[in-house]
Amino acid sequence: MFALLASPTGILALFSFFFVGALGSLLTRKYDTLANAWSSTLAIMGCIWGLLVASAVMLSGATVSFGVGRAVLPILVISFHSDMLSAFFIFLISLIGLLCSVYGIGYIKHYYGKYDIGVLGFFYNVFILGILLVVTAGNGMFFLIGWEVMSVASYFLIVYDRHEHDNVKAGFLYLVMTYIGTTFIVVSFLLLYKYTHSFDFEVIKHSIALVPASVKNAVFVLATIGFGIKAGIVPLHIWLPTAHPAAPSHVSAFLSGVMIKVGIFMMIRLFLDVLQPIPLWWGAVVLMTGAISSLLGVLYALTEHDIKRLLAYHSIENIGIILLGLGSSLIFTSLHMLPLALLSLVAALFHTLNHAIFKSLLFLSAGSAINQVHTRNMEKYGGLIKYMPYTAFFFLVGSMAISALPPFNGFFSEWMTYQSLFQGIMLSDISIRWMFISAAGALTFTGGLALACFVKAFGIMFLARPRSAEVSHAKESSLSLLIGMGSLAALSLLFGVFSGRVVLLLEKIARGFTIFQSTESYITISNSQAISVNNGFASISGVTFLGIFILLLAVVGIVVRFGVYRRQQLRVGATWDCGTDLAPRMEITATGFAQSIVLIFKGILKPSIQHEIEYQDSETRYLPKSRTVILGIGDVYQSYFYQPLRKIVTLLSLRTKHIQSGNVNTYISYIFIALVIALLTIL
Amino acid sequence: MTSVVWILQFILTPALSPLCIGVIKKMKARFQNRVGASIFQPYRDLWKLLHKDETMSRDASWIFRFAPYIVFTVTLVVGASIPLFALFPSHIMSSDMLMIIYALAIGTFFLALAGLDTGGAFGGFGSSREMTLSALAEGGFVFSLLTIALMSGTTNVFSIAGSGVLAQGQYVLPVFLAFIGFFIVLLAETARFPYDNPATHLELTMIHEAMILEYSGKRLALMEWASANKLLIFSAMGANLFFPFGFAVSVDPQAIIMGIAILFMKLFVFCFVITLIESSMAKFRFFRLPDLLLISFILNAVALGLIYSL
Amino acid sequence: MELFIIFAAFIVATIISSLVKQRGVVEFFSVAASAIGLFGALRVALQVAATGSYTPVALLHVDALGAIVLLVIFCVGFVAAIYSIAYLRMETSKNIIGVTRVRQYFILFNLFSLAMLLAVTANNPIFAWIAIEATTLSTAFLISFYDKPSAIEAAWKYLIINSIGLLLGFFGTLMYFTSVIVSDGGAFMSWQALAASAAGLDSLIAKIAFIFVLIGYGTKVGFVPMHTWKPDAYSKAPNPIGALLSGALLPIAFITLLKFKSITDAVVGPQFSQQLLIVFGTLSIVVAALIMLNAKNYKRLLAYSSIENAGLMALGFGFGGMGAVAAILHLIYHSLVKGVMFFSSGNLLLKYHSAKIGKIKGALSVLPTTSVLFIAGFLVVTGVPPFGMFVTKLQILSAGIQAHPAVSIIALAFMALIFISFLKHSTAMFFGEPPKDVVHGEGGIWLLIPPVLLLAVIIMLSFYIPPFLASLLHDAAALY
Amino acid sequence: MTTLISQLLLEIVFGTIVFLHITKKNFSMVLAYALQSLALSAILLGSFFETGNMPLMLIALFELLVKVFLAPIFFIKLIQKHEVPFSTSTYLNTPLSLIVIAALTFIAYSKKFLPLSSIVASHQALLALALAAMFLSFFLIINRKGALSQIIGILSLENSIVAFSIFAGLEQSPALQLGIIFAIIIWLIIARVFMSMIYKHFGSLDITAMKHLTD
Repeated sequence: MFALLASPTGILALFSFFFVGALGSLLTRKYDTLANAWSSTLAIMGCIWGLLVASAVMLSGATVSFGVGRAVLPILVISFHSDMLSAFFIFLISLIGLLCSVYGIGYIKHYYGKYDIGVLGFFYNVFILGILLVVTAGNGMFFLIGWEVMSVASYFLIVYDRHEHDNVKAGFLYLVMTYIGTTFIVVSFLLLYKYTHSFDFEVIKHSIALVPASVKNAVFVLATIGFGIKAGIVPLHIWLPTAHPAAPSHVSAFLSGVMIKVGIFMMIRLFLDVLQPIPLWWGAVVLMTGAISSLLGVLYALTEHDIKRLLAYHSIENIGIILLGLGSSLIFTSLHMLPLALLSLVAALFHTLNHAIFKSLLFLSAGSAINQVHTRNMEKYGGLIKYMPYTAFFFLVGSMAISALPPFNGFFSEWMTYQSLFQGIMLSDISIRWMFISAAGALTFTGGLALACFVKAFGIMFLARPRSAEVSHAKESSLSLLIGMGSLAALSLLFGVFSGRVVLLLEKIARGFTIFQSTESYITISNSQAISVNNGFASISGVTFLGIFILLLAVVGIVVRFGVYRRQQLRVGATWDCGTDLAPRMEITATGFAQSIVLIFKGILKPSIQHEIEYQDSETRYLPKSRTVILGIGDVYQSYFYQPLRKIVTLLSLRTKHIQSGNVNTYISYIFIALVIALLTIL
Repeated sequence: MTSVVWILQFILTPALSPLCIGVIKKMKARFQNRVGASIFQPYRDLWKLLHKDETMSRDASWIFRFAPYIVFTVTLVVGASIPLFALFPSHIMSSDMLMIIYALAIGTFFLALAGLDTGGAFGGFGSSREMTLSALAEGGFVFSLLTIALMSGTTNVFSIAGSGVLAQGQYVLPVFLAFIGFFIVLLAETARFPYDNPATHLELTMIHEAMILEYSGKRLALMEWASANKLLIFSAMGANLFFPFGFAVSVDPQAIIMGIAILFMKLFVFCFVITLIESSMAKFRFFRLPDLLLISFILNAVALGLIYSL
Repeated sequence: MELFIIFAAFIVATIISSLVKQRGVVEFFSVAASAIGLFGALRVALQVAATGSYTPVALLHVDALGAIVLLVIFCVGFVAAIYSIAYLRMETSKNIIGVTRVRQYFILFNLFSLAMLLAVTANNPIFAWIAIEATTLSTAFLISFYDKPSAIEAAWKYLIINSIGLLLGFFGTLMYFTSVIVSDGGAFMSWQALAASAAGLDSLIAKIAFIFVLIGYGTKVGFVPMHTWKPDAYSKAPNPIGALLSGALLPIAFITLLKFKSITDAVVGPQFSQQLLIVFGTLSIVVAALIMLNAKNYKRLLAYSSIENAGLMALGFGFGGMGAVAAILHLIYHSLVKGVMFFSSGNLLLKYHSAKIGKIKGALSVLPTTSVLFIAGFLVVTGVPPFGMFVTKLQILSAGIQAHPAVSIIALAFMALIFISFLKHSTAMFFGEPPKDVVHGEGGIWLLIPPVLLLAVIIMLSFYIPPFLASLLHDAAALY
Repeated sequence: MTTLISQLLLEIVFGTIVFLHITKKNFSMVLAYALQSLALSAILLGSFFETGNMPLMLIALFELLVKVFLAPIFFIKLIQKHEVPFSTSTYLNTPLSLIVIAALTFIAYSKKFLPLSSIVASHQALLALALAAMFLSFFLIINRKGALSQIIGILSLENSIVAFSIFAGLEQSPALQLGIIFAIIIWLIIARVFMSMIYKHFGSLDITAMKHLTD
């Protein structure tokens, strides 16, 4: 059974699940429930099979690579190559896919009758198929096919709720940015093809010496921009906060948790595997973009009061943290300090895994809340914990994990990233050291601000009193949603506490690369799950911390509750409000909560604050009836880079439209001029 | 005998912290030349609060009810995993520098959520200000501990204290800068003077008090005790990590008592300095505090840079 | 033998459609003629795949590339005939045109197919020129079919510009003939004889001749400086004719140009002609991409897309090697997908009565199947995988990156711009709220079967290319 | 036939094209075209007397019939039917277009086009003149605003190409010549039908009215 899984038939069977799922849901379009059942069950079976295949490949360490059929044109060779890294990503995709599909069964119900469920099922399965193709593709051409199938399928998922006009606009911006990114990637593959005469990654890797240094730098810049657009690094991120919220929640969880990681997957494969050896400045660029993306990502998240946009900005922040790990790994490889490079690569992979888990948990729980309250604006929420206790608990777990609080997995991967940055600070070269110091500084501030942002998000959404009537009608979501979220929360805790076991496996995966084949590892895992780095420089253990914490919590609980004095009475009264009657308006709003931080960082964010005051009587304008404050953040990128670019292109196109002036004589003179010019060139 | 040391390590923080608060209050009173309450008054207050009845807001959820237990336990766990009077209980796995910082962050997280939970105006503003300050202070906090960690080649708090590398005069300037940065962060995290006046309930300025405004009875006791513990943790870390002498070397009672005595003396110096600041300085306006925290961050970053260039 | 049957079929169809009054009979004969044409083309293609070339009589000769183009013409022609019936039935039911106009339509349709057949199979350059001239004349009336001032204007411009282009082409052909030593043999100068006597051609004359032919037949293909008639003609012609113009007439002009290119290459070597093709190809892609960005009329959008794809094919042949094979495959895909797009845009026109993009809102809910077809067509024509055109596009570019990196990168950038403008227009048309007065629901089953048929053929060809077609492809590439 | 006579006939062709540029009346344009075709068929007859093969005579006569009689009658009937005596003006006024004509002739004679005109060494001057005629008729099409004058421009371009091919020694086979003339006839009929349609829709033969199809 083991051999069957980690073999070509296993991988092809994996694709067939989603293929059948896609076709089936198209055929059963007429009956919503059947279409939903068919697409979800097929997706779930496909994901389970994906988990089996991935774990089989990871444990056996075998790399499965095989070609299929022969096409007329030589460049289209359908070849698969799934080594350890792609197995890890298959595992990631299948894990999140499984839980999102389980969540989807319940969630899709609210689309019954409004839209065509069969089409949703079709594009959902094609989307997962596209992502799996991307991570298993063996050559550049087949990778691009998978890449665009994934982008187009996700576009149709984003514009699925098409009666909402700004979903369509978000989808349009998404596909335009993705296509520009793909063009960059195609140019970089073409440049590689120019010197190595092949698109196959293995062939390129072995004949990388043929490619001159300047071309390799060009390929690096193009690939970083191309994959950066998909991953959403800061200057290229404008599509992410609009596109992810537009999709149905279980799809936006999948988009945010997995799709943006595919850009990282290809960066790792290209920079660490195919294009080795690499110069130093590559790593520095990736490190700096990571630092900037994480800091700006969290700052923009703080200004948001639309839940899903907030989570989308946090995806940018976490991608920045992953890039910190990857950047330091690139720097260490170029300095030939391979054990440290292995450490930071494991940190990057561990954070990719953790972020996929807790980000999809957050999106799913936000989705189930939005599903009940029917609005994404945080200001309308409040007190949801009394109506939807389970969703609130899962959102809390997600928030603790994303703000890297210890017992959960977020902390341990951020700890690993910290360790790789600390090792970087200990380097001798002064310029690199200061780069690592600034990166570590960015990471610390990001951690603090993320904590503030999620206190705001959780507090405003779930605690205190409802700010709108909608909230009081909310009921707890159905079972399938809870299972989806619950298992993700449990995973988040499990991967945190048993992080030692996970780090060991990730190291085995990172060893898949040729450069790390023989490097001795700086990470040792002791029996009590303690990860210690660089022979004792730093070591933590999730299990002991949790153990001590629960023990002491029990002791304190028992002593205080029963030991001291049992006969206290508990009187439930109203919150202290200096005597006035308690109105929902008195609670703090999301804008109010984040205003102090936004004003502190106003140099970067350039906020614009409008006050609207409505007076009792318009003449004297003395007694204000109501006052509203609107805190707006100008989108710096849109106004200074993308708008002028669009203006230039439209201007150019209007200029060329004058060719079609409508007059026959001018058309004939074009032909005459073309003839004369052509003749003069040769005579 | 080691079990006694273990028990001592666990109970020393909760036991000593109200005393520190008492000593600070006594010295402040002396500075304002009034007699002031006895240094054991905090113990009596805690005992009284633990026995009083409790009132709770109708809107509060389970977070409001469990937050005090979580915040208090976090301070206990952190208190047990930092070097107090002896270095040998170092194999506790949770004494890594980042673990301590992020464990304290759990406390702040639940404290802020509890503040938000009751839906009053004060709690919300308190949490907002608290989160702003803790977000900005974290940079200085991590970097100050990182400086001494990189000097002593490990991030385990016990081994930093025991490494003794600070004793040789080589790193005096970076240690001094790091200590200044750390002390600024200490005042921020324990809501002491330039950031927040612990004695007042004035809506405009209070940060820490605003979050625990709604508590009463034994939950208020736990919260007060937790903030006292936090003060002790920070001053003990400041004392033992930056001035690492006078630790008990062996297990025999005589050395332990000497260790505890030296700890008392160090803490007293810290309390004196805090009281000195509280009595002499006015509380800063809220939007000048980020500049102060940024100074601490820059100081630590310079200290970090200095380590290797010497 | 098959060619004669096809000739006879079309001549009969033309005569009957001019004499008989009943509409049903006219329609039946036209479709039957196209069906025979398709069947005959298939047999010819199989024979050429087997034997290499097919010359039933001295005057007619079909080589590999000719067989492919023949197959494509009649495939699009047959489906266009079926679609025309349903389309014109809808038009007459909305009494936009009378029955006499329909009969005129089918007369010209059959004449047009006849002329195209002759143009592909003619073995003599002058006969090919006369046949192409005949196609121009027969389509001139088809463009002015709706008898509106704008249709007349479009037809007039089409007539004038194409006549000038063909006269230049005629002059170029004559230049090639100067190489032939004067003898009575000059009567039926076949392509092979011309190629054989090319050695005697002076190199400079060969270059000048190729330029005249390129500008001449380039006007017919629609390279940029000479493309100005295309958007007007396509937007005013009835949709099935638009499909034929871009799906069938464009390839014919292209292969005639290629026949002359092979002769010039024999004399002067390939660099010269490849250089010219690259220049015109890049110019076409750049200008078409820029104008497409804010086109107002979706039929003009399709015209610019044809110009862009013609430019890409020119690049393919300009880069040579595997680029040529990919360009021929690209030619096949392009003709088929243009059919899908013109037929689905025809359905849109029937429902919304306007070719303006601005006037079409929420088409996905009004005409679900047609919109899905149009979106699929748009994805194929802009070269989005998993359809075949993505692979051919990248094969051409990877052939080009070797020698002309700058050109291929510019082409790729502007093709991205084309995708963006196509996406902008289709999102404007298909999403959003449909206007109130439009009744929901498809025109009729027969309006949908032709585009679905063509799309099925494209998808089949994207994944599996039948062996005979594959061998035809490689022989054709070897020739040119 | 001596080069002198063919030189003379070709000059007539060239002169008619220059005249076409200058005239304002449609009627005189049609007459000029008839004269041009007459000169061309005379050249053909001349080459028949030289080579003596019968089909050439047939073509010359057929061409005489078509281009000298049939086409002009067609156009004159059109002019009378629609009362369009004056063809519309040109884009460039007369002196400017004359300067352009001079420039184009100079280019045709310049050594740049030497290889083209020296295909048959003896006819070097004749071929250059035919080339100039071609350029001029091309410029005529661009310059004229009337539909009829554009049609006549295209026909004169065709005539100058045929003249060039005769002097370049390309006595095509009669069948091909017939085919070409047959194509020209159909083309004439269609052009005539179109002009009447234009007149029906636009009220005049001035094609500058046709500028609505911009986008």
